[in-house]
Amino acid sequence: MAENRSDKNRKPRYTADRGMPGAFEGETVTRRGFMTGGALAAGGIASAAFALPALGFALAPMFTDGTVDRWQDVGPESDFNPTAYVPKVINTDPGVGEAGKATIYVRKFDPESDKPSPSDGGSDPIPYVVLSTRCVHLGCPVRYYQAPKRFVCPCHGGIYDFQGKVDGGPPVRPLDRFEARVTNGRVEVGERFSVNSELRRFSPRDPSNHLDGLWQYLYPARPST
Amino acid sequence: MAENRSDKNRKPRYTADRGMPGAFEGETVTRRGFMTGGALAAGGIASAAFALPALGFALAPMFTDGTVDRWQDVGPESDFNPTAYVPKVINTDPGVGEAGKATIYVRKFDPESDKPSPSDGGSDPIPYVVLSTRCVHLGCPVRYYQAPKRFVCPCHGGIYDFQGKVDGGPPVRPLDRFEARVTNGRVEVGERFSVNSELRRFSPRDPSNHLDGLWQYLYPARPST
Amino acid sequence: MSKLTPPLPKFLRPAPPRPSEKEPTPDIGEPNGKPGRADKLRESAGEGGAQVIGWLDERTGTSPFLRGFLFRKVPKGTNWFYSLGSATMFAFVSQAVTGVFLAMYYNPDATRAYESASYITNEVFAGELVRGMHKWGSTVMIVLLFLHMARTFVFGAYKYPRELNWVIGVVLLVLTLAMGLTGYLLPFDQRSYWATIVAVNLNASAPLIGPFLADFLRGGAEFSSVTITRFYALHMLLIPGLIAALIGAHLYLVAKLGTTAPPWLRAEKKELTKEEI
Amino acid sequence: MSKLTPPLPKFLRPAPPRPSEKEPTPDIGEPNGKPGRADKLRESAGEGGAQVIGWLDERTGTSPFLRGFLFRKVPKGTNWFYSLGSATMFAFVSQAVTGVFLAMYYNPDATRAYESASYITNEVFAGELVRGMHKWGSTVMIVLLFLHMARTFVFGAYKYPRELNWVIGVVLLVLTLAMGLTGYLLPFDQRSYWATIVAVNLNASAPLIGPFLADFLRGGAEFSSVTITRFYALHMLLIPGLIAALIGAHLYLVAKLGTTAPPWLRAEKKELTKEEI
Repeated sequence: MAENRSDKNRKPRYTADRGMPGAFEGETVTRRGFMTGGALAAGGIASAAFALPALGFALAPMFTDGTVDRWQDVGPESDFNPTAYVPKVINTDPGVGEAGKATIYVRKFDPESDKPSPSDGGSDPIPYVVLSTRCVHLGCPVRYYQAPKRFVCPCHGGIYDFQGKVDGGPPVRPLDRFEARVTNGRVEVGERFSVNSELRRFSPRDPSNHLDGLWQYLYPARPST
Repeated sequence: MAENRSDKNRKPRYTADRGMPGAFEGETVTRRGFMTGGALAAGGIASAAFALPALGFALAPMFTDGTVDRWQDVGPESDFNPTAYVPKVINTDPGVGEAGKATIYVRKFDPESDKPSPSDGGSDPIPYVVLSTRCVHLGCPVRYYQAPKRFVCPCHGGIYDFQGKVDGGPPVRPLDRFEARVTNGRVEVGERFSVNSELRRFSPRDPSNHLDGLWQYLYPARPST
Repeated sequence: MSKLTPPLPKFLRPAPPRPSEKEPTPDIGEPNGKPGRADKLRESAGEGGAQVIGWLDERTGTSPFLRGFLFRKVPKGTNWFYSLGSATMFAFVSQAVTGVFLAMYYNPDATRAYESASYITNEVFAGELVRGMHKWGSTVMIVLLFLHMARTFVFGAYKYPRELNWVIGVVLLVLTLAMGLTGYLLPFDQRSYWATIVAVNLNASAPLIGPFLADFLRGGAEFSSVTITRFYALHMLLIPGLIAALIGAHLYLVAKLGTTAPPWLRAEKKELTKEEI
Repeated sequence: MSKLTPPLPKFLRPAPPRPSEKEPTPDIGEPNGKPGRADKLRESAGEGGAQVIGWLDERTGTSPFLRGFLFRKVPKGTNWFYSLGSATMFAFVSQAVTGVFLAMYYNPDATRAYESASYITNEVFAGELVRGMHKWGSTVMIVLLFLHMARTFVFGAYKYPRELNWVIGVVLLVLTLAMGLTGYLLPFDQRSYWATIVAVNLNASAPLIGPFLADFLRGGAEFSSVTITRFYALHMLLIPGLIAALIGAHLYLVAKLGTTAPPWLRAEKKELTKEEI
């Protein structure tokens, strides 16, 4: 029997059987062992009591929704057309001054050429194509050139086509987009979202995160989004 | 002779006399001693080379002139009279927001009652009495009450009279004053200065620094002022 | 090695066993049946852990030190009061940990400090708790420090050969109070601001060095934008660095010199000696 | 004590001499003339110094340790390359000292960081020098670290029993590079800003943990006002604390295990052994 064997090979179960002075009958844990364990447990609980909230405090931003639920006016509808992008500046975080400003490119949605449209399930297509200038390779700002109708990133030579899809270089998915709507004849820009190479819509991701095929499971979304 | 005595009482002067193997003639320092000294000296020089500038960098504000050479408008001459103080707000350091604002009390100089005047040697008396609200006990803000014509500090009960002289409580000298001048009918306030109980003028001092009698030598002025 | 028989060249000889690779002494008898699967797992897991610890121990030699430290003899009569020193150190560690995390959100700028402190309290997850731990923990640390000091004084544990440790402890007391002073400014509300003004002017009241001390603390003649970064640098870097180093020296001396028995036991011993006569 | 003759009560007996109070052994003969005044001063000064050191030494027991550390035997062939480790540590100390002082003026706020960095450079006494020392010192430290690592590798000093010290060294390398990364953002000019954006997104490219790592560094989904205080806290508190602790462990192991001889001497020794045969 395994039980018998282990009884034979190990220390006796009861402290009395080990010949300890002052052992009580039926006592299986030495008092030193009990005190050591108790002290370690108490110390562990005390440490966890301040370390866990502190850790949660430091790590919380990883699990909070970073999207800003507000719409920013970027100009009247007459500013934009379907054949050329217009640069506009929006503010992603008013708390950091100049660093919080971001350039975006805006043009009218063209139902002919813009297929498929990154719409949200069955809803209407977004009436304006609003591209982020953040290169999805490593986050440098891309620039739009009208003559070749391409976006070019100065850092490592990423090139995107007129729809924001990758045309060359290291980027892993098309440029991020923004929600857009028209209110009283003025174009308003909302939340950022990411798209994969088929322009399927995803929650906002970091640059360098793949979103095609199996890759999308290796780059998880933020928990709360 | 002292020389002979010390030769006898100490180690012999030459390493050869101490029976060291490989000692050179006339050698007074062991090579180990020389290397140790050299290493310590080199380490000391290297440490001083970065520690001294760093210390100077940290301590520099102790030796720089903190006075701001600018005049701030506090209102037209018609705002003020010789019998009551008017509170005004000036900005001592624009970089710290609200914390850089300071309240001062301003009234017209009265040649009859304001004797002696804290003038700078032989020059004309300052045409306006401008008192700092910084209590010279420990720096709390004093408040002026018109009925008793007194300034009262809320922290430890220091009381000053109409001229800013100590009338009771722990303060060690009269309230600090500011330079004042009139330009195009408007009153302008300049540098702070401190006065002792005879209203003799001193460079600006911290609260709690005595300026009378021998005390003034125990609380030195800032080096560059 | 023997010089008589020509030995193999060194690279062909078997390597001498390293201490950790020596044959394990078979203190566990040969099992008389096939060991159960769970048992085998448990055994190999235990052995794996023991091997890792053994590997580390062989290279660091910590086990004699740890054994000496954890199983050292303490005087008869050692009681709960002897834990006040460890409690103070634990309070310091707690302050250090919460402080590092608070620094991730705090902004030592006169126009932003209050805002960032209130952001910590109201916006960040568990922010109120962590800031509260840091705030009240500072008080706890100072209370524990004074209790520890009182224990040392009342038990006469500052006497020869422990004078140096008392001196280090007093320096630690002063540094801890300096932490309290510099930390008080950081929330930058009205109370912080005026308390710091008063504290700096108290420093200014010392003859001869006073004005220089105040100028050093303020970073200039007036309370300015440099003052709060300076207090922050003192609060986070200079003073905690010194405290950590001195706690190390303090602990080294405690470990080296041991602890004293309570005075009543020493008195008993004296009486015993007299009775023996 | 003898139990036959009734001894004096303890408080009446003369106290036994403390070790430091023992009669000085008269290795200096009795002067045959009156000592000169200068000599006397010099002697008493020397004795005073020796007494202070003796007092400290009696309570701390540092002198055996120091003697063992400073006069330890080193292998034949120890050369200038062996000073690369100390040089790296000196570079770290220099970074720590200049860093503490820079923190007295630096303001980790997105709208004030560049301003305060340029205030340090242009306004404060010796500011350009101190900031330059910190900036270039970081490069010097990394160069020295790699040279030290190359020395260890080429001399085979990472082998048994020093594997653990190599592992600690590699962790120190990673932490030092992390210091470089976090420090690069702090001046907050265009170069800092974009370099940090790229570096954080590089971290984001790791599968599974990447997005979390990037969010941890930024303190959120976007580069925000929290990012720069977070980088500052990592740069000043968390990483330097870990580096200081690991340098302590590294030095402990060096002191414990000693240094290795250069490989060519070990080769010589091998040949000697062969010749002896």
